[in-house]
Amino acid sequence: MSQTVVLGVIGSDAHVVGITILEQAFSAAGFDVINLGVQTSQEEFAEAAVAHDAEAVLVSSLYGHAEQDCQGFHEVLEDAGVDAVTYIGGNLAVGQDEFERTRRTFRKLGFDRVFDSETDPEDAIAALREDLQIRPTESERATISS
Amino acid sequence: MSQTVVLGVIGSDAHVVGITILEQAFSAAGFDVINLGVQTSQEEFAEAAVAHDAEAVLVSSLYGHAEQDCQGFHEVLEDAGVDAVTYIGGNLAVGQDEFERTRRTFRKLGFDRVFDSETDPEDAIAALREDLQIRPTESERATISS
Amino acid sequence: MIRDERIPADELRRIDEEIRSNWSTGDDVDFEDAVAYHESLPDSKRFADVLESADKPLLQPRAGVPRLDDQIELLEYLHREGKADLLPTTIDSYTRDNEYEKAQQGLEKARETGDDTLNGFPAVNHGVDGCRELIDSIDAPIEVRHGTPDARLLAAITFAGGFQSFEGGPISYNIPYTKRHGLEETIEKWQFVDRLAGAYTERGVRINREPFGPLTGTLVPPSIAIAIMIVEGQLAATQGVRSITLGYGQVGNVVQDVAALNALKKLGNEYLPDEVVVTTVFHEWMGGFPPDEARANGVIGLGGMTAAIAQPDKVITKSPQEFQGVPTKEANSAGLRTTRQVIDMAIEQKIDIDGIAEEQDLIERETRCLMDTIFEHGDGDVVQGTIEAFDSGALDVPFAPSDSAKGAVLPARDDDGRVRIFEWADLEMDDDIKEIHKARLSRRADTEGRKQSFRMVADDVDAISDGKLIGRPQSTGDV
Amino acid sequence: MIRDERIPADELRRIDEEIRSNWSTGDDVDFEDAVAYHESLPDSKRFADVLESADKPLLQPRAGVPRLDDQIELLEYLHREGKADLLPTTIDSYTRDNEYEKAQQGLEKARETGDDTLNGFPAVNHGVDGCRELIDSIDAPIEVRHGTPDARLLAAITFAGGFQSFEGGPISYNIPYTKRHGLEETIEKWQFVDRLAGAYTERGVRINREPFGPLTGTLVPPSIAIAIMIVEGQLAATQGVRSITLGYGQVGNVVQDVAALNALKKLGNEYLPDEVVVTTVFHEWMGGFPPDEARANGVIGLGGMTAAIAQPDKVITKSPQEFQGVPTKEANSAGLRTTRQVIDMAIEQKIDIDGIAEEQDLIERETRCLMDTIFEHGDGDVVQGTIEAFDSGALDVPFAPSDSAKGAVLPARDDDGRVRIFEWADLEMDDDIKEIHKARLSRRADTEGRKQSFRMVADDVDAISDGKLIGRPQSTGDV
Ligand code: B12
Ligand code: B12
Repeated sequence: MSQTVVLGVIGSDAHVVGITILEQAFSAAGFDVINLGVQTSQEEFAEAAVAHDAEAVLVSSLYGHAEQDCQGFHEVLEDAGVDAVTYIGGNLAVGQDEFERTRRTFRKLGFDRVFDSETDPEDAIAALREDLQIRPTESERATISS
Repeated sequence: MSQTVVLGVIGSDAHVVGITILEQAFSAAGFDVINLGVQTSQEEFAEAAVAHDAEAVLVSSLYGHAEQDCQGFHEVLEDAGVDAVTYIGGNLAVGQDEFERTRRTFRKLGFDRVFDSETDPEDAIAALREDLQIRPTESERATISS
Repeated sequence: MIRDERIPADELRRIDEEIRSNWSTGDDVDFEDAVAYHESLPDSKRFADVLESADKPLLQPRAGVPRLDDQIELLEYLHREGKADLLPTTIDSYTRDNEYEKAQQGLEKARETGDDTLNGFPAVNHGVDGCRELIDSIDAPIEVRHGTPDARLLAAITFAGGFQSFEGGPISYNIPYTKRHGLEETIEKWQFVDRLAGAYTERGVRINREPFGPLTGTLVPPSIAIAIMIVEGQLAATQGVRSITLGYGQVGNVVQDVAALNALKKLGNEYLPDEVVVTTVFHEWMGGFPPDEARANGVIGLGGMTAAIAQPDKVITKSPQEFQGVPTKEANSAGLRTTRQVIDMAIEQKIDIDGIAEEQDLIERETRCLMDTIFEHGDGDVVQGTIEAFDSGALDVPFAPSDSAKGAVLPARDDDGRVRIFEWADLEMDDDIKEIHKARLSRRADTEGRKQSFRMVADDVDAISDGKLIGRPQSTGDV
Repeated sequence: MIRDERIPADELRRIDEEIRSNWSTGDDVDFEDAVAYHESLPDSKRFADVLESADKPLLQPRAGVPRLDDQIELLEYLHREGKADLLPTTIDSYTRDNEYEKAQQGLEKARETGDDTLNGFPAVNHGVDGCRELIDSIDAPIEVRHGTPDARLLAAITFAGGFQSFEGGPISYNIPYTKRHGLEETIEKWQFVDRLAGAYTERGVRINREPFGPLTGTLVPPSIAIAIMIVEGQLAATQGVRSITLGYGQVGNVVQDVAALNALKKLGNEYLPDEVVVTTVFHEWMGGFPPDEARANGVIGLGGMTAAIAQPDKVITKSPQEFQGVPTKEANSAGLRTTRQVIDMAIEQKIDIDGIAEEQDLIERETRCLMDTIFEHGDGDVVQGTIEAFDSGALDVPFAPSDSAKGAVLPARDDDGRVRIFEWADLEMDDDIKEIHKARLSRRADTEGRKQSFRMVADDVDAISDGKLIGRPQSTGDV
């Protein structure tokens, strides 16, 4: 069964090369990729995730405003009823930041995994495969949360 | 009155380019330069200083063994009856040392001034002019030390 | 229908007033007062003059921080320690989106907490006085560098604030920088920017304009970049700009880069009116950098070497921290000094490389094809031609994120590392030229024993950051 | 009278026993056991094979610290983080003076206090076992690099210790490195070193020998360096060495450097016997470096670029801390990676620069003049010829500190930055060649509006550390 991932660059960031490579890599790995392109709003991510019943939402940000751009993102997803794995990757802080601090920041914002810009697409694919396998199915989750 | 300086590279150091430049600069500035060349022993410095009644002894060292090479140097000079201004310059420590530490080391060994390898020959010449003027003459010194 | 025509004076005034009401600081702009301020500036701050009279490539870094005092300190540092000849002020991303309110919040946060969450200097929020304080503090020309599709208010404020150079253009700050802005819209907005620069120029204050040559920074074939530079130069000239610096981003192949810079200069002078002084700027590698400062210094070294051979009027330097994020001022200065050392050691040498004339000839022919198609698409009007040519795909930019460009053309390196076109899509080009590219790329495919595919393009995108020029398949490398 | 003749086997044994008694560790050398040890080494540690079979320039840094464990750690680091292909072990200065007692004190002080007052690895004091521990620990070939006039004991111990490459030679480790050693003396001593290497070679253990090409590192005219390389190659070949790496130090003019490396390779192969495998090594700029790491990276970048074009078999890299002192391992690795990046980005490019063949031709003619005079001085014997030619000044090295060379020849750069000879003194050279140099230098003098003088030489000595290639007078520069 092929699984759907929604991919895009958040905020007013226009760095497109990374997601172009990611789109190709995830497609080649057998995922259905919905590429929203650059300058995608939180709402557009949520809508696309709903519309395509996405298993994962992959957010990219390169230009250094990721933190502001992602404030409240997980509430927007939740409000739209999206329950997908969320990853963020790219160049997530302004300046020469230490990555561990950055990771903590974005984990707190609700992302399941945080990737730096040295990430090989293969690593993200491996991680997603793992995460999607260990996730409970819809019905299991219903039981747990009820 | 032209004043005599003895110049050489101490120890088994063979870096000759620096003293070649210095010889030319001090000569051009009106000093009589006795260039002992590279790999000059403490004794050779002392002998030359005596023989030429030098006002200054300029020691160069580039290869990183200056500290060992200069142990006891000022005693040798004193024993030979040399009473000249002593300078040392070049690359005086092994590795990436902080220069202030190096300067203290060589001041303690008895050198009147310590120069790093960024030194412009003109600066050394200016310093020497200053030091030779403010030095008391032979007879004054005799009075003072008696 | 928008055309390549000069905005009438009354229309200029109308738009000027309109856009100045977009943010409170717009009120402080007074044209006469601004002209007087520019006239009061010493020669050393006159951008066009300093650039045009230089006898060797001038160096300029990128740099912008939110707070005024920090920006002054930063530029002073780059001038003093980096020995930058020309200075930049890079504008933050909110300002580029005309979100002055968000920029204001970012600026205030920066002022309160000292934490810089803005990625540049919000010049609109600093206003005319803030800009002048910056200009007054730094003894060198300063350029506004940004990436703003609608830069009208930014231009009005920074020109009045004493900046004499302004980067960007309707294509080069649209196609690579934004998804949704139409080309017609950005052309209209940049006609105002150029017209305003022209108004200063008429009064003797020559504002230098610099179209952004590297575009997406990623394997852009030289002829595409040059054609867009010429178009933006023409648009600016029509509005009265008289000092134009055409840009080009290094692709990493020395012969192709030197040929491209030669072609840029030659065609720029040929296509632009005589009254325009054309200069060129070379951007050190604008694509992905190695995640290692030492290797990044190698990339910068190759850039400096190329600049020493091609001798553009200006070089925009990179820092060894390019991969990581906005560089520290020390790293930024280091990039400047590394570049300076290479240029100064190599520039007096006679280095004539074989094949440059040939490659230049190819680039010129390609560029003329593109220019011809633009003129044809617009029935002689470059504005309409540009819009139509992008629309049809006859003109295109690789990796363009914009909806206004097809972004369907794909580049790949040939066996010598020169950027060729692997997927033409609808790009207009003579067949014999296409054949040349095809032959070069198939030679590479043969060398590598693999088919031409997107995989090759992806490998080329990563190659420099992985330490090579050409993205050879991992398997063939036996080292 | 010493001549270029192979040392007989019994004489080899006699000297071997004699020199091994100079320090306690000499006892542990056993030739048969050493051959067996070398045979046990994996292919990846066979220096000559790795070097000769490489398909791109291999990189090697300089590095040596007193303690064995520190040296292992250092080399592992340079291999892992610097991606060095070949590793060095640089010997300390006391060992170079055969002052093993002083070296021992330094080593003990280092062991006790952790303070490194020795400037290298005292291999004699570490002995055969210490060397083998080093060889065993590092998965790459390692060379002994030093500067020792009498390196017989060092060779005996390091060869037995498993090193398969040994830098230096009777001229190149005499003239630039020491004041008082006679040439006859050093030739005799290096005949032993080469003969010992030849003895291993006969047994299938090809010890690579590498004459030190840069000499004084300071504006050495290429033909002088090449002639000395050929002489040392011939002396080594006579003693049975079969893997010889001829060296050359970058002068900074790309055309001249590429031409020189080409000439070195060509003449090396021509003058040396067929059974010798000749490889070349390019040393990144060996003169004074800028007192600034960023600028130093520019110098290294130009070195990498030159290597990419000339494609020597090996490159000895510099670090950005060259000016300051012995580099940290991080800086040393950085120099390697910067060089690697430039080479790998440029090496697949076809970069044919005009004028290389012409310059190469000039260098070859000059070298032949020097070789001819050497043969003539020695009535066909290269040993006597070398001694006599240095004695008469027909062969000379600029800035030579040695009493064995006149050190009267003075170089200066021409207007293009190529190193020419300004003061010939007694150097043997055809008049028409002298005229070429003279014309080139007078063109420079014209450009600068000053007379040729020692001042010009001094300015050239400082130029690269001051950020330029050519030492132009301060006054003409208006920047
Ligand atoms: C090319 C480039 C540009 C081009 C972009 C063209 C385009 N439309 O794509 C241009 C020149 C237009 C540009 C503009 C700007 N840029 Co820019 N740009 C770069 C550069 C040099 C390369 C980016 C790139 O394409 N890399 C190649 C791709 C393949 O790699 P990647 O993008 O990193 O993506 C990979 C990984 O990060 C990861 N990844 C990315 N996202 C995600 C998401 C997930 C979920 C996962 C798992 C992985 C992942 O996988 C990707 C594929 O391998 C980088 C610096 C660098 N990296 O060397 C700066 C850089 C990203 N840019 C930067 C900046 C500041 C800007 C500007 C604001 C500056 C300006 N002065 O104009 C503008 C912003 C414009 C805007 N609105 O977005 C900064 C960001 C600073 C920070 N984060 O602290 C950088 C780091 C440069 C720097 N050192 O200052 N830029
Ligand atoms: C050229 C050179 C060589 C040549 C020397 C040729 C020769 N015979 O002269 C060769 C290749 C032979 C060589 C050998 C070695 N070198 Co060396 N060499 C250099 C280099 C690159 C340049 C030196 C130079 O000529 N500079 C140009 C002249 C004009 O400048 P200068 O020498 O610094 O002199 C000026 C100032 O220092 C000052 N000054 C100098 N002395 C004095 C004295 C006084 C009183 C005053 C006021 C001023 C003053 O004024 C001078 C004129 O402007 C330096 C690094 C650098 N600086 O870039 C390393 C360097 C000095 N060498 C070094 C080393 C370690 C060696 C070797 C031990 C290494 C080896 N592996 O072989 C051997 C030592 C051999 C020996 N027995 O001495 C180290 C020293 C390390 C340290 N101090 O911590 C350096 C710093 C390189 C490094 N980073 O590792 N070297």
